[in-house]
Amino acid sequence: MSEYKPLKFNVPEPTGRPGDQPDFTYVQIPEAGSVRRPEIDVPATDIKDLATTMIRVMNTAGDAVGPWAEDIPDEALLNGLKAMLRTRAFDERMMTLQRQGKTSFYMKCTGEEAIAIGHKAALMKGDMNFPTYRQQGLLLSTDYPIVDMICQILSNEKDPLKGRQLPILYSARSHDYFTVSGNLGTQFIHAVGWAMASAIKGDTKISSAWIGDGSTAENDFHSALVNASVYKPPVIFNIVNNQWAISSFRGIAGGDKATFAERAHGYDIPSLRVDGNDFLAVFAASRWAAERARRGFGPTLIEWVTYRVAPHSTSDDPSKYRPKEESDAWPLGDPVLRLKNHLIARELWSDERHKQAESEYDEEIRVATKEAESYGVMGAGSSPKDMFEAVFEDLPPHLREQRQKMGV
Amino acid sequence: MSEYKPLKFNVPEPTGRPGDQPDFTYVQIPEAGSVRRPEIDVPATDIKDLATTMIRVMNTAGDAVGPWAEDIPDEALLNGLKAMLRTRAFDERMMTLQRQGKTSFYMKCTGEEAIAIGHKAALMKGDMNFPTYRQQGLLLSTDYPIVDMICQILSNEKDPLKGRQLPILYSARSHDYFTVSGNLGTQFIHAVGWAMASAIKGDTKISSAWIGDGSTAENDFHSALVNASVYKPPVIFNIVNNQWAISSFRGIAGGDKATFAERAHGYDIPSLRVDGNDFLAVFAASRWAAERARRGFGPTLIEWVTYRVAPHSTSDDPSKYRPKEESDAWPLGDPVLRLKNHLIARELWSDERHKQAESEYDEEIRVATKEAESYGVMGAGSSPKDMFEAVFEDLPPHLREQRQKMGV
Amino acid sequence: MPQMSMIEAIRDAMDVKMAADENVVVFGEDVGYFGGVFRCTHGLQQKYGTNRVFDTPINESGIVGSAIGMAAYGLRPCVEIQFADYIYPAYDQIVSEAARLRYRSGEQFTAPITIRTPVGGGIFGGQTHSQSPESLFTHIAGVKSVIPSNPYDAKGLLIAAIEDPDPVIVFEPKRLYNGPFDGHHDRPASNWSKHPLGDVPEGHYTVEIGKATTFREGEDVTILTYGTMVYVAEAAVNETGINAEIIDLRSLLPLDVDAIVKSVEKTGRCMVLHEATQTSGFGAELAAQVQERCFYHLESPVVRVAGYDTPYPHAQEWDYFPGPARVGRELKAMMETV
Amino acid sequence: MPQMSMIEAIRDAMDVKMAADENVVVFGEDVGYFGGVFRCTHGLQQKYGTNRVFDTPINESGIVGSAIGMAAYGLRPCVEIQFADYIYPAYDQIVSEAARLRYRSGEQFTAPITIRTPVGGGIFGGQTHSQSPESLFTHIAGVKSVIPSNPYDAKGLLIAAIEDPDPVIVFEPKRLYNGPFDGHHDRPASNWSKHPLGDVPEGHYTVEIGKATTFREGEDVTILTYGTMVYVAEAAVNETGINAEIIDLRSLLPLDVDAIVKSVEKTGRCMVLHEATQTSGFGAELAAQVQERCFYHLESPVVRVAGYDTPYPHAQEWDYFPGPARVGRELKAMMETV
Ligand SMILES: Cc1ncc(C[n+]2csc(CCOP(=O)(O)OP(=O)(O)O)c2C)c(N)n1
Ligand SMILES: Cc1ncc(C[n+]2csc(CCOP(=O)(O)OP(=O)(O)O)c2C)c(N)n1
Ligand SMILES: [Mg+2]
Ligand SMILES: [Mg+2]
Repeated sequence: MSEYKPLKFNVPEPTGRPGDQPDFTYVQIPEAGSVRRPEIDVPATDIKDLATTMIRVMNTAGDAVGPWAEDIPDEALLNGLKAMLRTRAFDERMMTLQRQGKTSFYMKCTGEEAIAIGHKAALMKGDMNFPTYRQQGLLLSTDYPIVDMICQILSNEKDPLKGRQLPILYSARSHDYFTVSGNLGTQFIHAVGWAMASAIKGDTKISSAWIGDGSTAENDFHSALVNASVYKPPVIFNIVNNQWAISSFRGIAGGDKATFAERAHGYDIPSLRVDGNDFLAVFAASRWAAERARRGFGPTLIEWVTYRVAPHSTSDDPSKYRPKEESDAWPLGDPVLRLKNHLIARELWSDERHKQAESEYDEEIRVATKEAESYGVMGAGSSPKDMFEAVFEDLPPHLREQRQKMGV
Repeated sequence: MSEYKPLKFNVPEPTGRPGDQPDFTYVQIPEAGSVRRPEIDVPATDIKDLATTMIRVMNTAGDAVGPWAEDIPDEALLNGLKAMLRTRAFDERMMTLQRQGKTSFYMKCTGEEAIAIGHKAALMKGDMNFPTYRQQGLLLSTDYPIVDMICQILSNEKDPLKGRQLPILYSARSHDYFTVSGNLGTQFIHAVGWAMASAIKGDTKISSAWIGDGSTAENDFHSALVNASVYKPPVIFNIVNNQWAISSFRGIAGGDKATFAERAHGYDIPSLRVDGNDFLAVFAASRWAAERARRGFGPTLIEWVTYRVAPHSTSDDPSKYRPKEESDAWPLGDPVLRLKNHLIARELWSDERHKQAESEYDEEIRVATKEAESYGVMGAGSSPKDMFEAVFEDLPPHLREQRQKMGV
Repeated sequence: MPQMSMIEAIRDAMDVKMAADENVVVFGEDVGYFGGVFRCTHGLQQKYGTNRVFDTPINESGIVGSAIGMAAYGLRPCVEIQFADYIYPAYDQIVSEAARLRYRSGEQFTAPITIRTPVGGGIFGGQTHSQSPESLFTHIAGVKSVIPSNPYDAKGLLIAAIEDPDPVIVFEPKRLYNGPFDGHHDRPASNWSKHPLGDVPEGHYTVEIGKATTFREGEDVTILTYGTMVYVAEAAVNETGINAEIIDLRSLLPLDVDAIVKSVEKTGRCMVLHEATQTSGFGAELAAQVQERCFYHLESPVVRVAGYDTPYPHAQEWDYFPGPARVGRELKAMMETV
Repeated sequence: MPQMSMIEAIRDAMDVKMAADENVVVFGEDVGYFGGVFRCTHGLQQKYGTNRVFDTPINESGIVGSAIGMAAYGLRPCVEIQFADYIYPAYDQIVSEAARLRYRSGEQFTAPITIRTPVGGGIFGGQTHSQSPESLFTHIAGVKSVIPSNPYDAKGLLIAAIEDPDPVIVFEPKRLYNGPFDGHHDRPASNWSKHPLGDVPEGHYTVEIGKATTFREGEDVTILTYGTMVYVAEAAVNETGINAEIIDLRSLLPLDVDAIVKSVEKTGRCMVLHEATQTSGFGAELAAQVQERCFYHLESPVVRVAGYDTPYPHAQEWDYFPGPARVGRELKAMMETV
């Protein structure tokens, strides 16, 4: 046996850093329509191949093709596109608010809009989402009051969360939107618990858990999958793989060689890997998983392949760690443009209507922002009294004492 | 679309409970020699099949067959058998000590001896093991002083751990045996860190991490696999699947449908599933993984399929939760008998020598026990002064004060 | 009235609540078929089925995390962490999630969960079966912490915890499961069947969270304590003849400040006594509050008697454990201070 | 002498140690290529390579757990937890493993690791970017906790921490990274370049772990504090004109009891001041010790000024933060007590 050579320490590197040309050759993109669509009662072991391919429905011509091309009502598609436009308009306006110093912090979902919005469209009222901070589409595709969202962002007197929580960490039980945690990954197991409860009660509600590629590294990713593996509750695990976690690329989460979708297999949980910029694919895969869950066939994990076009947050500058042009080079395109083209191809939409819709949402959000600002910005209007409330249902003596001492 | 039926909550059940006949039909046992043996530089994706089968070398006739049948020196095999006998003798004697009230607690590894002992034989001096409480074979197959082990169990004046740690949670750096934690799963990531350090330093040492089937559910199982997935350090992950975790069967850890070996795939880590009661298979698989690690090809996960013949610990009574005859019905047999038969078939061993060896080890351990007992039992002989030492390297003022006040 | 051990009382509390409220579910490691390593859930799965009483993976974060999700759904999970020494993997879920859910969600989501966990030493269990981590939770805004010292309180507090709209941790002093224990480990163990506090009413009753009880009335010094140490304090009092008032706090957060102040104002001296390591133990909070609130009544400093600041040792358990001799010595010393 | 911000001083400490000792490795979330979200490790990967400075998965337990394994091997890991609010997933590894390795292994294995983590509020960071969890660590036997309040101490303590044979947590008050902050958030921010404590020697020096420093001498009352609150205390003193002695503890465990006792015996009064929530905060330990050790010198109760017992709110930050007005009010009140 030969001598052993010194071991080497391996630290994976992304395909590009500032100054480099973007290189997305690692993204293997199968033809739209080429991936099979199994029955919803399929065992996990029979669809392992679906974790390493990519389910896509829209082809380059904008047509919906293949077995995942569902019969979606026109209305639903139009709503999807509109919600994406609305979300994009919202994100832009909120960035402006932050730059104006009216809020401290904001996070955009640019380029990822199809995922939350397409998924939400496939769920039913009462199905609870356990989102991260980048699923504003779950709210913006519903009738949840935009003014309330902005008031939360401004932490003003009408903030539904009374100034207690950071901007964008919304909570909207009425709209099946679980309170967003600032701690990564913790909500994944909450979604499992929620789904277990639905099964325990013999209800038909399902839950949908959200996590980023980077955050799959957190330990509660495992607690969620282990429990789902054991109790087979009606939960959908959504991994939004937008390639980056602040400055770390997906390889630092172990997602370079194996796909995130493959994580499910060791837990006997079926998984799909889906083009997250393809609204039709998002909707179809979500409906499949939701139906599977609701019919009692248990959890599904879906890896949504997408790209974080925006900076991580308003505190971040991605030009420090990735090629400037990377987002333009992203091979799966812009979800808004792609659905727009599809709808135009189906003669349900036009460039004019698109422009018009853009300015409508811009206007809607401008007006809502104006109203929200009138209730205060940057925490103004919040009440110190609220600080002591809701720690417990009833104010315990020591908090009453502290509040009294403060004189509020 | 039809109405949805109420969801059902799924709690997996083992194939037998007290009063039932044992049922091991779920254990699929391929013929010895039937599983292929890939090269050590194989990518994880190319050997996924090895995670759902079972590598076996000894056939029913006691012959070593197939590609995993290695050329093992006779001496190594004889040492392996002897170490297993020694371990079994040790376990029996320690149980007696516990029943005599000389120690509070003991845990046997009966039926699982081949795993730690065969694995250790495949490692080199300087390769660190990060064991759980059931790998006493890692020490008992070496020249680690038995008296020291018993003194640790008795927590007496010669306890190398000075009475500070529970019985059996040994620590033996000199013998590449990391301090055993009472907290499950935590050591898995330590092993990864250790292996990362070896790679960072450009050394050739590897590490070997140990965990039980039940404990794979702990979150640090994930932290270990994620980090191994990223940095590809020279670590072997050993999962000892002995079917039970106290009263919970492997299904409560999510190991009923998917195998534990399959957990590795989502992390791009190759894995093997091995008959843990087949000493030859244990040695061969361990050598494969160790060579792979040491040659810079990174981590391997091995699921060792075995059965916990013993109660969980001296505090446990398995007849409360599993069929009484289950251990007799275990289809992979007794590792000691199987290696014995193999060695007899190879004319290296005989019934007489076996009996003789049994009584030799019995005697060795009897004598060692007697010596150890002379240093005190059940904590006798420990020094209260030691209680304050080794919290930090230097005694800080507050501990000095506390010790002084105690007057020691 | 039925006579119950603390284990039986705890089991009975869950039984009463499960019978009355179908949203109460019980789970944890080995709590289902087997009924728990301390047998606290014995028989419950048989009675209520696997839908409501079940085994979990060995993943404490998952136990608490899934309980939070269930609670958000509307259930009332009562979970077991097998030993408090194993609660740390669940620490993030308790601190960052359960404790803050109500606050951060504008009360849209709450976490009415109960976490039962055995604490304390005296069973020769070494560093991983003996810890008393209560002060790591009293520092966290949004969780309540209680610790009963007898079967009656154990049942009443556990029912109150399950009914509480917020997360409650019930620390169960494992050394008291079968009988009161005064620290004299070398004497025969006594059991609850011979003790008045082993009288446990059938059916529903609660012990209010946030209320202490005077375990022994006295005039000369107040001993603030809880759990196993209540009996150690009693033994020390009997052995020294010092007429101490022993307050069994029962609830650490919220704390019964009125009961504490009343007693210390009467006695003018105060000892705080617990098993947990001293530095930043709950005794620090008690000492701080007593001197804040009763400064002008104090004739001598508040004295803390607590575990030494080391990991819980194994062989040296009875040197480590703050037993009646040590407590008695400290009591005498403080009575001599003027 | 070079003028450094606290960020630069921290970076320089790592640089000095990495240059001197090839076993020192630095890692954490975003600390590698990017140099840390607060830029504390900026440039180190370029200088020392990915073998010694690297990004980690977003898994705090893995960061600390792998550091323990590396330390057992012989390295000296200095890791970053991006915000102290995210340290809880690593809590089990710190408490059950790093803190106990030496003890339980008969000193065969030790964990000389340094955990750097930004703490404290004042950056409008809400409940997950503002916490001060130090007392959750001072309760744990086997870890040391330090918290510098200026660039000089930051560098000296961090070097001492990396050289320490045991695990040390370095809490970095993030509000002080760029300049001293006295709680007057509405006034222009100052920065270290204009402050004498921004003078940081080049090369190697240490600040001894376990030693406090007198930040301001005074006669009438002792303020025990650390981190950002040192400057708040100073502001309150200036605004009230009360001649307080301000002790910057710097090291919480071990604690410089002698310095504390000396000062309180001189002044006869004591305030303890910190950002963390009050109940079971480190102030409880301080108050307990001061009354234990200085009882007969105290003219009034030890007063605690601390964060309210709520999660750290977002919009109400300046109501919550114990600023100079509140501190001043409490100072005046306690000086009026006889
Ligand atoms: C427990 C915890 N650790 C670290 C952080 C800091 N942090 C916030 S977002 C983030 C990156 C997350 O990346 P990813 O999961 O990929 O989501 P994305 O931002 O790409 O949507 C980090 C490290 C945190 N919030 N919580
Ligand atoms: C963190 C933690 N949780 C729970 C326990 C209690 N406990 C000790 S051993 C055990 C079962 C472990 O089963 P497994 O991993 O299958 O190992 P085996 O005993 O079968 O060898 C449990 C639950 C513990 N020691 N640590
Ligand atoms: Mg991401
Ligand atoms: Mg097992």
